[in-house]
Amino acid sequence: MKPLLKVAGLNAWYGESHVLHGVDMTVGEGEMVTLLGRNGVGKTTTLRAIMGIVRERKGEISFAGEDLMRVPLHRVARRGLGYVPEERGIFSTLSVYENLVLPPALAKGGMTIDEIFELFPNLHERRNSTGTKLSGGEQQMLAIARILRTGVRMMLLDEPTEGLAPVIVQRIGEVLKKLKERGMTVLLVEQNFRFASKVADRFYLMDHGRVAGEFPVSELSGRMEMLHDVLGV
Amino acid sequence: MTLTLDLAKRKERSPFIVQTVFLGVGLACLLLAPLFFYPVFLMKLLCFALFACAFNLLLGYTGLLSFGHAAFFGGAAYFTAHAVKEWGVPPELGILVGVFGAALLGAVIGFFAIRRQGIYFAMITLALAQMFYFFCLQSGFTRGEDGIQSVPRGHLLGVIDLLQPTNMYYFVLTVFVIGIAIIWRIINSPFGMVLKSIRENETRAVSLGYSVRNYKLAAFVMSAALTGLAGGLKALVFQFATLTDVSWQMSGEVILMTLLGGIGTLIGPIFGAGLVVTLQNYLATSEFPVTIITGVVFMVCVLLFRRGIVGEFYNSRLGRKLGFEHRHKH
Amino acid sequence: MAVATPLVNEAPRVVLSARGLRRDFGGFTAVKDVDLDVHHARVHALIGPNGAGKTTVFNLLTKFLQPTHGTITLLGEDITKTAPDKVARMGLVRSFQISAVFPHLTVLDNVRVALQRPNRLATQFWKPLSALDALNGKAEELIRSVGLEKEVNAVAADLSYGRKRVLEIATTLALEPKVLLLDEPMAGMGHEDVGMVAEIIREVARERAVLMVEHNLSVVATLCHHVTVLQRGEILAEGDYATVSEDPRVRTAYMGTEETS
Amino acid sequence: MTMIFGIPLQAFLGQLLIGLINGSFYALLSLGLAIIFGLLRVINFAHGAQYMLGAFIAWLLLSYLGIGYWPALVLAPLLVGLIGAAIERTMLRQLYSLDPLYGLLFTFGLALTVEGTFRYIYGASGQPYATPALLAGGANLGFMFLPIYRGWVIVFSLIVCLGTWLVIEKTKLGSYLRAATENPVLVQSFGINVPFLLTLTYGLGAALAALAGVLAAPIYQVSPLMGSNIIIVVFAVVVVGGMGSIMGAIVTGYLLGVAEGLTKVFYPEASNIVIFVIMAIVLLLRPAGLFGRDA
Amino acid sequence: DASDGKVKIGILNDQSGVYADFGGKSSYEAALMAVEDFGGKVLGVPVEVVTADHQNKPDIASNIARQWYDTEQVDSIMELTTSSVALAVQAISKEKKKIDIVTGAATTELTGKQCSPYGFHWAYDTHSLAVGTGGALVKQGGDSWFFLTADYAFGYSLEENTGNYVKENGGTVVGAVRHPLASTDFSSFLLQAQSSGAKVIGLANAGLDTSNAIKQAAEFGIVQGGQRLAALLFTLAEVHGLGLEAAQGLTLTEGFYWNRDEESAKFGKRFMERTGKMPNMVHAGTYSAVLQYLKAIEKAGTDETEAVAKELHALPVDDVFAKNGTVAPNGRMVHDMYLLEVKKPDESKEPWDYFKVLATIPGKEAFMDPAQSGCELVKS
Ligand SMILES: Nc1ncnc2c1ncn2[C@@H]1O[C@H](COP(=O)(O)OP(=O)(O)OP(=O)(O)O)[C@@H](O)[C@H]1O
Ligand SMILES: Nc1ncnc2c1ncn2[C@@H]1O[C@H](COP(=O)(O)OP(=O)(O)OP(=O)(O)O)[C@@H](O)[C@H]1O
Ligand SMILES: [Mg+2]
Ligand SMILES: [Mg+2]
Repeated sequence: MKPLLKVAGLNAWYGESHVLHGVDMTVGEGEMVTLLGRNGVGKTTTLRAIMGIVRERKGEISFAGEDLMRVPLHRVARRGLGYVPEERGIFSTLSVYENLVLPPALAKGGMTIDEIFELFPNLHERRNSTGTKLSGGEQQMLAIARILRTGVRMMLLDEPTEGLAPVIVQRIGEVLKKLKERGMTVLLVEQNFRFASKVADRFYLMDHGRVAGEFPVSELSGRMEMLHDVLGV
Repeated sequence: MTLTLDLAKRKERSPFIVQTVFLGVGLACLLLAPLFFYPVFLMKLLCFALFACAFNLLLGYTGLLSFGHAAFFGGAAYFTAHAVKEWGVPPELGILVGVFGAALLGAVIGFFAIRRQGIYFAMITLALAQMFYFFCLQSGFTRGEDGIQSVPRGHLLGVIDLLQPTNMYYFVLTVFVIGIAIIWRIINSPFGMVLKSIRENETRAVSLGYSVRNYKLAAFVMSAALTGLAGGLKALVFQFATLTDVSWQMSGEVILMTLLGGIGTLIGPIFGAGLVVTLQNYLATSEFPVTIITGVVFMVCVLLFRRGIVGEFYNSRLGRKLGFEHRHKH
Repeated sequence: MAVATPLVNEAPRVVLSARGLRRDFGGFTAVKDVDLDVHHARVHALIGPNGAGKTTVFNLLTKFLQPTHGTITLLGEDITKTAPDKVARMGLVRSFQISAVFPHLTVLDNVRVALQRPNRLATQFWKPLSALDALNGKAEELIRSVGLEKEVNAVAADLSYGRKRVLEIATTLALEPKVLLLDEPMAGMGHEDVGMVAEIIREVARERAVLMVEHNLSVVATLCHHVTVLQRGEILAEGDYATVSEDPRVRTAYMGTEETS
Repeated sequence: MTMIFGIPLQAFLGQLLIGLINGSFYALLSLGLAIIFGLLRVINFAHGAQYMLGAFIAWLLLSYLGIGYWPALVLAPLLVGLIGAAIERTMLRQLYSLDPLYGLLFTFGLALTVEGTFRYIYGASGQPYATPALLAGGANLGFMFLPIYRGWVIVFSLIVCLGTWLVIEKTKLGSYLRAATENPVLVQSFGINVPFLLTLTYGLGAALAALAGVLAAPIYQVSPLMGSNIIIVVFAVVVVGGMGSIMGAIVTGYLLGVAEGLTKVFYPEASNIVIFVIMAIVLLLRPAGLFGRDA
Repeated sequence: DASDGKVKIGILNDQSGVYADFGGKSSYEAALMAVEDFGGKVLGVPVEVVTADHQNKPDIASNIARQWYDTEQVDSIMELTTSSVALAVQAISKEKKKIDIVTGAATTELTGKQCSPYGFHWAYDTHSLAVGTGGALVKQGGDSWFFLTADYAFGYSLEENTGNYVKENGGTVVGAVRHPLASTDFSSFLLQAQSSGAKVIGLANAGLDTSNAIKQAAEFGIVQGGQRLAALLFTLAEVHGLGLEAAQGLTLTEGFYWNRDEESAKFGKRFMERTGKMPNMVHAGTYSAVLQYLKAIEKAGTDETEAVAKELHALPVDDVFAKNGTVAPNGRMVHDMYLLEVKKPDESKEPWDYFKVLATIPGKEAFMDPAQSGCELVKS
């Protein structure tokens, strides 16, 4: 598989605190990779550094063969990366619909509004209400849906199932599978291990700002012991 | 798991000895200052320093930016001047009249202002203080443009003649020290802790059962009363009370002093006030117009020295070495 | 499915109840005719699909929102028109779905701010801060019970998300509430924390009423005595977990087809 | 003669119209203020200075370059907009991540500097600016003598206000702007050039203030102080309307203009505080402002 | 002789605020001219002029005044724009036994209840303005008045004084409307004035308020409609700012007009060369005050306050500003005032040629009888 995203020796800082200490990973085209790790090991920071939101960083990040380190934040999306933040980032001054159509469609192949509403009927029902008046779970759906429209090649998803009802989690799992069939690449941060194991091809295990291990989904059962130690699953 | 919590560490951080030394040196300077500087100028400086510290109680420790503190400062000046001149009360009582007047005014303005947060709060205080300005402009007792003039300083406790500059200076200094001590106590009290937490996260404070409005109002009134202390004192120092002290430019000035000295530091505003007052005095006889300088200082300060003189010092290497640690959101 | 035997020390009695609770937002009704009884020494779960109105119910009960209709009674007193801070002082304390801490205070101070409130210390502006040191013992105990002892002097803003949530629970407990409302306390937590928090909740529920919103069904199954399922603002089903989870309507509306525990 | 509240109907109508003219200025100014606040979370204290700058540039253009009113109506806002954009780019920008009070303080300093400079160079008493020939004179409306220029002010400001509102509330650009206020980093991560948008916004707000300034030049004395006199009232207008609400700012501007105008007839002494009184009442009854969303 | 080897005069006024045009830096220039004209020396010692900008803040003014007197050997302070400042500095001067001569402030309090044996009020005051505009204008046929009054003490006293003179001279006051200080829009008030049918609309306000009112009156065609505008405190500097187009036909009173006669025109041109503008009564008054002060020192043979004050009270004033001026026991310098009308643009022959002199009001009529002033220095 051709690597789409390549990260090598990534370091990142928040002011004086050094959070990432040399993260190495690759994500192949069309692959779905999950980043596991305890609270606070730097999963979110990794995504934010890749996206260019955390700018105090060192190391190499290349996407589709192109160096991302120098690209300004608003150009990163145009290269084909989409980011769904942990805190969702729904806009309170915009209606649900406006939130949904806010990110400009930057490439072909995105979902249409109708497809999205079919996927998330809640959003259709509440489309004229203010973004932040949505329930926590509805906001999560909106955050994902918003990126699906833009036709990105790769999505960075930060804990997309947090706070979602099991039915919705299930639905999101299905959506991710569907997206994968369409060739979407996904880097997923997840605490919900059960969910991750259903959708991911491969896992990276993070610890103390580094990648501490890597294994494909097929080796999952053999690694349960180790995961239990590290994650307490 | 038998980890003892390292509560002692927290105490270690507060630089007790360093603080005491600084305090001692500072007090000694103030006690000896009249030997080197012009007393009225020093007294003015102390009045404004107290004003700025009282203002900072609200801005720095409760997170409320009032753009209307001139109302309390100038208002108290009028109240004190009126009481001393027209009712003939002794100076110490006159100042109390100013303090109570300012507190009352603070309660009224605060009642409206605390209904909103952040910048709205600033604008509401500005507007209400402006109303008070118009009231002072039009009402008879303030004598309009002329102001209340020739206010007698009187005799402190009936014996000490305050017309004597040295007497007056030490009186002002005493009031100043008392004022600062009160502020210090409020900040470093359980009550002050609640104020800080309200500044940090108001909703959470409510859910913990704090009636946030009452706390804010209390802080507002305290700040207004202490501001009144400074205002009343100033009326006695200069022996007049005029419209300048209630105008919104004065509210702006006190913000500048606080910002310049260091928001959220106890003694920062004192330095800020010193700088602004000195600057104004110095610029009065120079070619350069004061407003431009003031404006530029404001901009530079916000852009480059947000922590202010004292805040920057606390954060400098030397400051840290001495054990000052200064945490305030910027 | 293993349902733990509920730990009951005292006879259950109703401490918080709502009748005919309703809330409209413009034309949209988020909560419709909800009757709810929360019992002392019980853990009561409020579950339901996203947007069902769970957080809104919390907001109504704690008076952060004013109900359009209905009455709320807390410990025998009508609180339908009471202010939120008053409600909190009466012993009904909540946590938030999005974590709520005082970011620039240390962990210790976060807890002490909560501890000082019922102690009448809060209004004493003439006392030195060291007056609060009397609370250290209690604070220490709380902090240790949630496993934050290494971070006592850390500033809350520097904690990771999960740790902040734990801290929030500690501050909530500090108030010794009679009724505890927890909005998704485990969301965003690592597994080790989930277990620990579940244990804490179980422990505190011995002498308190707990009402919690939670999507983690294994937690609900093991921890909760009573479950209310909300859908579109209305109560869809009620009962213990076993009963509710068998309900086909609940399965389609909420749990999905997947086996969850 | 028909009487209304004890004054002749004609006089009443006249005063109503005059209130509307004043309201036009309030609306234009509070609109710009609301836009800047809504999108940048900055209380633009320099708004008054920018208003003054608009009027002064019109005067400078006329007296040094002989450029008249009509070109000035375009040139002055453009210039002030550019200056505003430059200030945003070089300075204001650094403050977004901070507590909004720093934005307020910065622009306060900016206002002092600009006004101080003009006062230093041109003095405080003001400069003359004549009504453009095309709009000179007046029309007798039967109930009052309406200077044509004032009629123009009403019409033109209405058009500008509505146009601006349409752009912000109904276009994609507007939704970018609104989203960018809340979470600029995220919006930028969607591929939108947020820094540029913010520059544009501040420039636009400043240009609106300058436009009001040019409109005011033939009516009010062109003086360095003209801005600081009006700005506090405009702040109150914005609080009453509910900050961040564009339509609210416009409608409240006109409404309060009229309220103030009528006060000038019935109880002139109170006309300068009537807006503040209304503000206090609104705060008691509707803390979020007449058109504001709940905070 | 001079106490410390020199005579030092302080010019203390607003140089960056609202009144900066009224007096400002140009007043300092006027003082320098007076010193030069006197020869730069008095009693053989040099005369020095210092200046400071009080920023309209009485506390700053008071600070500077004290420092000047106490540590910088300043012998007298002059100009003192803004009444709060003038009163505060006069009180300090009285306490320190120093001479102050006010040219910039208008309040009659200075020579009334708060008078000082060493304090003088030189150029004008609210009383003389009221007499000038109120009294003289009625004689010219403007016998019914409507006032636009700034809503504070200064406005009231202007309105009341003027109204009294109007009535004394057989005119009537048909109405008044009080507008807030710093109003921007006067059209409502002007409409009320217009419909009152009064022949004269008296503007009992100052500064920008007056300018805006005049400008808007022009817009509403009030002067064309046959009504006359009378500004009660307005000077050449402000007329210049307003422009003749808007100001034409306006009536006002000043204590000085540069184009009054040859001597004044010569003075005006010299002043113009140095400052870029023609002097108004504050500038010329300051010139006169400095000159007279130096004359008094020379006459007294010392710069000691009591002696100089005595000479200032005794010496007649005769210079470009005042002809046959005298100083009353309360410190009021009594001189002629002028009722002026602003020319139409086509009547103006040269730059700054703005006024027609309608009438000269003799000093005795213009200024208040000292016995009525309430000053305790006046023995009745
Ligand atoms: N804005 C910030 N400033 C300073 N430190 C931060 C900031 N954000 C995160 N950190 C710290 O960086 C470390 C890594 O945080 P990060 O959010 O990447 O963790 P995470 O693995 O995503 O955890 P979680 O599962 O709780 O979301 C944590 O220790 C956290 O305290
Ligand atoms: N202030 C409000 N104005 C308008 N609608 C609101 C408001 N608050 C909530 N809603 C709506 O009410 C419904 C219920 O929201 P609520 O937050 O109570 O859901 P929830 O059950 O907590 O969901 P989740 O599990 O996703 O957190 C949602 O559809 C939401 O959009
Ligand atoms: Mg994370
Ligand atoms: Mg919820």
